[in-house]
Amino acid sequence: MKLLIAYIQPEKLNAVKQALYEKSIFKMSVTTALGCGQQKGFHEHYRGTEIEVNLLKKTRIEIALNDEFVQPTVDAICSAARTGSIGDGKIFIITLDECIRIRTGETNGDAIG
Amino acid sequence: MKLLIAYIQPEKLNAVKQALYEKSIFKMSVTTALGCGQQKGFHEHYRGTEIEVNLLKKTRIEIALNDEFVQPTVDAICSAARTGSIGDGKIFIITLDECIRIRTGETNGDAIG
Amino acid sequence: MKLLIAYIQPEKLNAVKQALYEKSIFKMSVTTALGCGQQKGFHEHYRGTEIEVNLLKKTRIEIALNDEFVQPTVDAICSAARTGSIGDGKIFIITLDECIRIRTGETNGDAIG
Amino acid sequence: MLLLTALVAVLAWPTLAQNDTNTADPPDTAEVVEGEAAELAEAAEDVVIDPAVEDMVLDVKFMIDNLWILLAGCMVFLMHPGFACVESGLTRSKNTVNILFKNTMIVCIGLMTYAICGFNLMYPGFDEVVGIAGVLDIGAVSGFITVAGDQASQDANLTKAYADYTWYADFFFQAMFAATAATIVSGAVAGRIKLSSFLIFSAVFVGLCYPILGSWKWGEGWLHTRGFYDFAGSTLVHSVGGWGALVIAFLLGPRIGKYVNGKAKAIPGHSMPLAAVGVFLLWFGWFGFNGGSVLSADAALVSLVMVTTAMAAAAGGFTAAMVSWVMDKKPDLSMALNGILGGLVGITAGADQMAVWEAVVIGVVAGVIVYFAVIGIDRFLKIDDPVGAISVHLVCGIWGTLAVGIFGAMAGVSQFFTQLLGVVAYAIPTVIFCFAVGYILKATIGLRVEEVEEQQGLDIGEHGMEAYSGFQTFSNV
Amino acid sequence: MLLLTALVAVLAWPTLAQNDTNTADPPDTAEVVEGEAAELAEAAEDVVIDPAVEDMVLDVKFMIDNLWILLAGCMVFLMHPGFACVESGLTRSKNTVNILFKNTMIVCIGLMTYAICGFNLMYPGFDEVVGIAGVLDIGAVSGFITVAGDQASQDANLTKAYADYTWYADFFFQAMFAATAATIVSGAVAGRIKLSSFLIFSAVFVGLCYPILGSWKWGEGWLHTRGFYDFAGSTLVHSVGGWGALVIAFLLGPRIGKYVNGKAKAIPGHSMPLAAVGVFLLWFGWFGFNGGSVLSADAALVSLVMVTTAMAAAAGGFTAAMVSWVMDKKPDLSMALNGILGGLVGITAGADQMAVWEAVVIGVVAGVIVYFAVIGIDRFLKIDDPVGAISVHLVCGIWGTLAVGIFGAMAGVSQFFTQLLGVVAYAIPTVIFCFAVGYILKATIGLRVEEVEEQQGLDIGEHGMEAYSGFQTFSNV
Amino acid sequence: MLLLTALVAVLAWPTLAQNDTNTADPPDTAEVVEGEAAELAEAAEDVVIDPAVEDMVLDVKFMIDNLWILLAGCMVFLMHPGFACVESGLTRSKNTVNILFKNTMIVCIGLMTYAICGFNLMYPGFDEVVGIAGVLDIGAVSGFITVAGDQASQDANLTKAYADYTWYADFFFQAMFAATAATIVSGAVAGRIKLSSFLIFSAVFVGLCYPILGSWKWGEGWLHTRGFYDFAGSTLVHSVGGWGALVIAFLLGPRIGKYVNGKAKAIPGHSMPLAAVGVFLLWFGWFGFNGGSVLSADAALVSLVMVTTAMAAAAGGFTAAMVSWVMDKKPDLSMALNGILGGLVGITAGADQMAVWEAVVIGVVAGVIVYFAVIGIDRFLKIDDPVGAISVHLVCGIWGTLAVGIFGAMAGVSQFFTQLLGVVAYAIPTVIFCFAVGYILKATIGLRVEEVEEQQGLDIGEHGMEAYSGFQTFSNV
Ligand SMILES: Nc1ncnc2c1ncn2[C@@H]1O[C@H](COP(=O)(O)OP(=O)(O)O)[C@@H](O)[C@H]1O
Ligand SMILES: Nc1ncnc2c1ncn2[C@@H]1O[C@H](COP(=O)(O)OP(=O)(O)O)[C@@H](O)[C@H]1O
Ligand SMILES: Nc1ncnc2c1ncn2[C@@H]1O[C@H](COP(=O)(O)OP(=O)(O)O)[C@@H](O)[C@H]1O
Repeated sequence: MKLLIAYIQPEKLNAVKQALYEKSIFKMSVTTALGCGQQKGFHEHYRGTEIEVNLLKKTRIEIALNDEFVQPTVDAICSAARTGSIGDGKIFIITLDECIRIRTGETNGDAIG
Repeated sequence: MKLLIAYIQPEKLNAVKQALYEKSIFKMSVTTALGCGQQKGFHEHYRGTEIEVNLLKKTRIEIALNDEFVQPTVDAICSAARTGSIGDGKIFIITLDECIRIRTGETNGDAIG
Repeated sequence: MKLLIAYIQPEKLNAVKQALYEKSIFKMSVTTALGCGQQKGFHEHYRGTEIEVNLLKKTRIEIALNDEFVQPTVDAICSAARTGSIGDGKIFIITLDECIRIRTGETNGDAIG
Repeated sequence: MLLLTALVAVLAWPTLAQNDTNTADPPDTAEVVEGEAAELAEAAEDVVIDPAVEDMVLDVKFMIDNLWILLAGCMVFLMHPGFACVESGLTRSKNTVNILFKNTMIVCIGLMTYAICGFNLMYPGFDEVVGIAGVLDIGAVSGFITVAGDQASQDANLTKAYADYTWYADFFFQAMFAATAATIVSGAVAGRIKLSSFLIFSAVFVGLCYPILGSWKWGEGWLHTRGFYDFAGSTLVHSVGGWGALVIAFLLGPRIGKYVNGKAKAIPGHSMPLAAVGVFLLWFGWFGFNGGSVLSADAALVSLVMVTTAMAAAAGGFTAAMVSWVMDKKPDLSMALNGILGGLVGITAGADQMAVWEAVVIGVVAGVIVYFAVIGIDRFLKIDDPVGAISVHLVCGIWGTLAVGIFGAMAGVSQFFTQLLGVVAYAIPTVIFCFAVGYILKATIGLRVEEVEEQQGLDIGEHGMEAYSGFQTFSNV
Repeated sequence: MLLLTALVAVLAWPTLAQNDTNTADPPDTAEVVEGEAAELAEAAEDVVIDPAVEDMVLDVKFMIDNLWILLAGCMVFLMHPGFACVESGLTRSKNTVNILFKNTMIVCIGLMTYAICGFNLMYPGFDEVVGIAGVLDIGAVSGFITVAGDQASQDANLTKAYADYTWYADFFFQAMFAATAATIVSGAVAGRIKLSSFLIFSAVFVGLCYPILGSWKWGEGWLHTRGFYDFAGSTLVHSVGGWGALVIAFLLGPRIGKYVNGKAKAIPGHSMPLAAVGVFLLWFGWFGFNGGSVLSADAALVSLVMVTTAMAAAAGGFTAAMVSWVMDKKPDLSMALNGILGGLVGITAGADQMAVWEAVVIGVVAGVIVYFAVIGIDRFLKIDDPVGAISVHLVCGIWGTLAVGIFGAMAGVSQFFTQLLGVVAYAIPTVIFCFAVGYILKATIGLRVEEVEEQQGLDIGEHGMEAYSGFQTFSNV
Repeated sequence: MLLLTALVAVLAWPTLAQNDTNTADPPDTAEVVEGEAAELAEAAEDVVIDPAVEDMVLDVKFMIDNLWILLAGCMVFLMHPGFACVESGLTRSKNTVNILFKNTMIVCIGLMTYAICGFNLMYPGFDEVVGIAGVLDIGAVSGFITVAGDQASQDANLTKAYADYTWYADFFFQAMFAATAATIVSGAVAGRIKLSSFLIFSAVFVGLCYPILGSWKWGEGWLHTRGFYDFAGSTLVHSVGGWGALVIAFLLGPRIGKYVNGKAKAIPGHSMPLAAVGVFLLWFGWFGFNGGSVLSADAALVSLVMVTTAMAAAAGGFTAAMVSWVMDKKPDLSMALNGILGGLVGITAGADQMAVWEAVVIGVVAGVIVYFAVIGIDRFLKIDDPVGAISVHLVCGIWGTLAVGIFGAMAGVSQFFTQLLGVVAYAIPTVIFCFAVGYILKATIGLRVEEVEEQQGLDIGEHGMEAYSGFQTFSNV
């Protein structure tokens, strides 16, 4: 099992959700985050003073997956979230040792979906 | 060492905290998240228009643990957070390679608790 | 590759960012969290009633790194975030299996930086 | 219906016992300090003034008096958003929509029930209402909403024949007042009461309990005859609302998580700016509440009342802040805000009777009282009152009523006991009424929401919507 | 410039067709119910009163009337923060700065354009403005801002020679009114309109469209002559603003994500407390809006208008809440708030004509209408109106205008058709004007922001700043 | 105590030097434009009017004048929540409770100190206060709060014997004014000042500095005699407050993180809706601030003042928005809001002296000035003023004062230099006073909070509570 963490542009969340649904990935958890990356931020003005915004709003998605779902999920996210410009985001994948459904106590493969 | 990530219903946070205290687990980090799971969401109305709420409020708990604490912790969370209805949440466990306490520079087993 | 998760005092974020920049670590993702740790919280009053604040505001930093960057990053965070008093925070390190840049589809070492 | 009649009969005991004929005249508060109007009248008596000229001048005076009553009514209206802000600010974000909805509905329902029966119950004297058979005479009660639009009745209701102000202006001002009594309850029961039960309670409270009791004093009823004094409603509005808050909060029980192993826990409010803005709006509205209760634009009285109102509020706020600073090491904003409200409630009964320093003293005492009342109710009575409504409105309301016997132009032992009589006379029927209504609601549709609904928040449970969509909030910390 | 002249010419058709000489007198709404002033005058006729004394008394009366107009203007001013709160509260947090900026600028630009040309366009009668050549006579138009500061003109403009109030007070009150028409549009186009286009649209809307059309009735133009009645602007202000909202929202198209596969989706507002406070401010301001439209402090009329305004709002809010409770199972706060506004818009045309129960009926109907209008526009017209501006201002504005022919002192079949004529007469030129301006803007600088800017929010895109810096928000859920 | 006397002596220099006998009469601003009152009086002189009748009419006029002063005082009161909103909106959420607490306390403390000594220091003329020995004569100073409640003194203080308004109304209006001077300081020092130090500073500022300096002009002191003109306080209130803000902000130093390597960084405010609502409340309050400063309900003057106030604000807001649009590519809401306030401060000195177009010009200039002043102070003076208080109140206050010599009925070279004299005469003692008090506080209890407290936010540090409990916020981005 894998745990996939994706950072995407906030405005792409709906598109990504849609793309995942089409691949039958219904479960995920979402948080907001501030991101610092190649997209170095932008310069804005507040009361006439330049303000370097280098922590940009990002949306963080966490999905636990059985191994065979990993590639389709990555593909779905990439295609839905890609605009081609800097700041599109990253996907990180780590190994998930165990997964437990609190309601039933089921574990691992059964619990994940 | 393991890193345990649990998604629970927000209203269960106090109960879970209590249950963990009783098992001498005092340390944890909590964030809010929106979750999408078996609990497909509910249909509400806003200004007469149906609104499908499929990202529900969840609370995310992150706990770093020495291996022997993993099972008691899982048990405590499950018993405290379980209501038996869909949406109770999940626990994910991953391997933690290293743990450092910033204040002292202690590492691993010493740092975790 | 490693995924580093650090919990620090919110007021130290700027200092940590600065320290990481000096080590050429430009990429990170930040969220807010509530933390429960050795710093048992403090007792406050709200409308005359004692209130035990045991979930304190923390800032959570997530950084994906190539292995050779791990130690400098830990050092940088520790030196910038340390005040010597309880509550300074923790660093957790886990193994990162894969990393994908959404914009280009690059993976792993290339994608991480 | 039977039950309702019984309830009304309970409220009516002193009136029935006394068999007074209360006149339909509007109340006159300008009894002590001589006002402009009196002066004008005197002047008119001294020399012979052409009656046509006099009438012309009095018409202009009538315009001012009437305008001031209307403006004061508008200012009192702003107390409703004030309450809405304070109450939602001092509770958790998951109940915000519910509180806003309740406060919005109270204004709407309050205005309508007061037009349907409240206004006429309060002012024509109660004895006209409960006829020989002891049943409600709908005709006499429902006077305001059914007022004819024809020229003849307009003439009577829209000219100075009625009073210093028109009948319509009187209704406008009194109706804005009336709804505040129910709003007071709203704060104390926040976060757990069932919406429908609350709305029904509010309607009967504003439509029956408040006006019938109000008629005892302002409708020139038996307490008025006994010399009880309550300038703008420390007892008639605030204590009555406060008793309601106490009874319903008691019947409901505390919010989940408020008492853990018998120890009170703090449940912090979600928005201090909302709470602070709300208190400022209430303070502003109070200038209309007290200032308008002069019932004319009389320069002397209105000026005096404005000053005493401002000074008592300032003294109350400052004192409560200092007390909390000393007791809890750090000054508590919400206590300072409660202190301001406590000072305002405290001065309300005697705003036209006090010298400046007396107003300050009343405010200082109110500020001290509020602090200890909040803690006492929280810790010892173990009644969960999220916004401090009971401390502010009931406790300071009683203080303000008694203060009329201690300070100011009317002070004296006998007045003190008359004031005490008034406090008790209002306490008993209000408590009985609220218990009865609360109990009936509890037994029928239920008073309190389900546990899971309470934990998720009433916004989702009762309204299916969030107050702060898109914000990441912890709803249960 | 040519285009502008053409537009103005379009607006001018009925005037030109009619060739009436409209007088420059300020409007007199006190035609039906006899007021104080009339009474005073009568009294003066009956007996011989020393003219010096009479003048002295009338000077004092002038002070009150004038003060009330100014105070009413201040109250109307508070409608602007009211609109700002409602509109930002009912939309997403990522567009909040933009909405606040628009609403702030509307007041500033509105006051200035109204001073530059609006006021004089509206009140001296339109025929003086469009001269023989059909072009604008700048001199006549720009009267207010260029008014000389010398003693002579001050005397004429600052004494009771002008009316019951000074010329300056008249401007103050009318200018505050004028800006509200543009604000109505603001809500309907929130979240996608280009800032610069909106500001240009607002300026011409307040500076030309609103005052020229307004002159037809309040400037004693042709509709006034025909007996069309609109006390405080159900049609002149609200429908006109509502048509503007409809046209521009239609030209813009819906927000991204509003319609998915042709099905309407809800996009919840980000702050219900803001929305609720805004509605209370609007309600408060409306007491000045309607009350001030009496154009004197006449006790009878102002009292009546205050009461009808309050009752219609209460009835509207209550009804809309109940309808949403029945239809959607749970009571919707935003609907209740819209219901209050609907009731207020509905009573505006006949606030001085209705008995209390008639005001309640108008409010109840408005409450029902608002609910179904919101849903109808959302689902069937598929016009995306985030705050319900079209339902509240246009639909209830029409209802209120027609209601003058159904209820109250003027009711009658012929009056009903006159009212209908007025509704249509205002609809046609407003729609044409807004289409023209909207189309020109679309063709030149563009009406709508880029897609990515819309998704990130206009706060970042148009202003480079966030409304809630430091708060963790989901901007796209 | 000695130090205090010394400070007071410093403030007293011109008075002592001049040895004028200032009368205790309330100020009369209606000197230039002829008002109603004068007209009435004239009329009364021309023909013989029965004195009884005249008295009756004047009694009614007195009611209106007095009512207006009280209402204006209530409107000024709303400036306090206005300041609270602006200041908390433009700073970070971690300091919100602290700012709200400060603003609440300023009203409370301000009202009380003004009653204890401020009012009498300001109006009976300063020379009565500093007796031969140069020490404070407590009896004369503490007149207001100790005023007897007996009939005799009531008669003198509550009738038209005092002025166009009662002594109480005068206090009410002036006390609301007074507190604003301290509030101005509050914004500039937000986020780092120690609570106790700030409260002490505010008390002496409102209780001593402001009233003593105020007496120079409004107490009919030496600057009044020299012909210095400041209608409603561009200098007396705003510059004085602004100098205080400058001095204390300078003594405090900038917030941590404001200057990094000598470069100014922006620290965005946490809630633009709060800031915007605050500015609207201030604008509304300003109608009372300037309109009430007419000190009667005179139709001509009040109308004129309302219009000039509205136009200057509109022009200021629009201009600042446009300047920031041009300079920074995107229009800055907070600048537009500051521009509105700048326009209001600018018109305050000569609101009764300007024609409409002059008010617009003053506003436009103020809008430009505000923008560059904010940037100049931020970048070049390197004084950290989170809300722009110095730019708005000090810089625009000076501009407005000088503008009286440039535009309007009093314009002229000699008047310009008199105005300049006034500006300087107020600057020197205010700066000295604030430096002295600030320095003493710094040396004793300390001016600034600990670094860690500042970083965690003053809400936790000073009050142990959060403003937005339950919301996930970044407190240090
Ligand atoms: N090494 C990293 N560690 C943690 N988060 C990262 C890392 N690299 C990127 N991110 C996250 O991904 C977001 C997008 O990164 P960025 O480098 O701008 O994207 P891209 O290179 O695909 O254009 C960042 O804002 C940050 O939140
Ligand atoms: N595969 C997953 N990946 C990430 N988060 C998940 C996953 N499955 C469940 N969750 C989280 O757990 C929450 C509860 O899931 P749900 O399936 O509704 O619970 P259950 O099946 O136990 O009733 C979800 O809202 C989501 O936040
Ligand atoms: N075992 C753990 N699991 C998860 N989070 C932890 C753990 N230990 C510490 N933390 C996080 O780190 C923060 C600081 O921990 P604390 O023990 O107070 O620091 P220290 O021991 O370095 O003084 C906590 O508030 C919590 O957010």
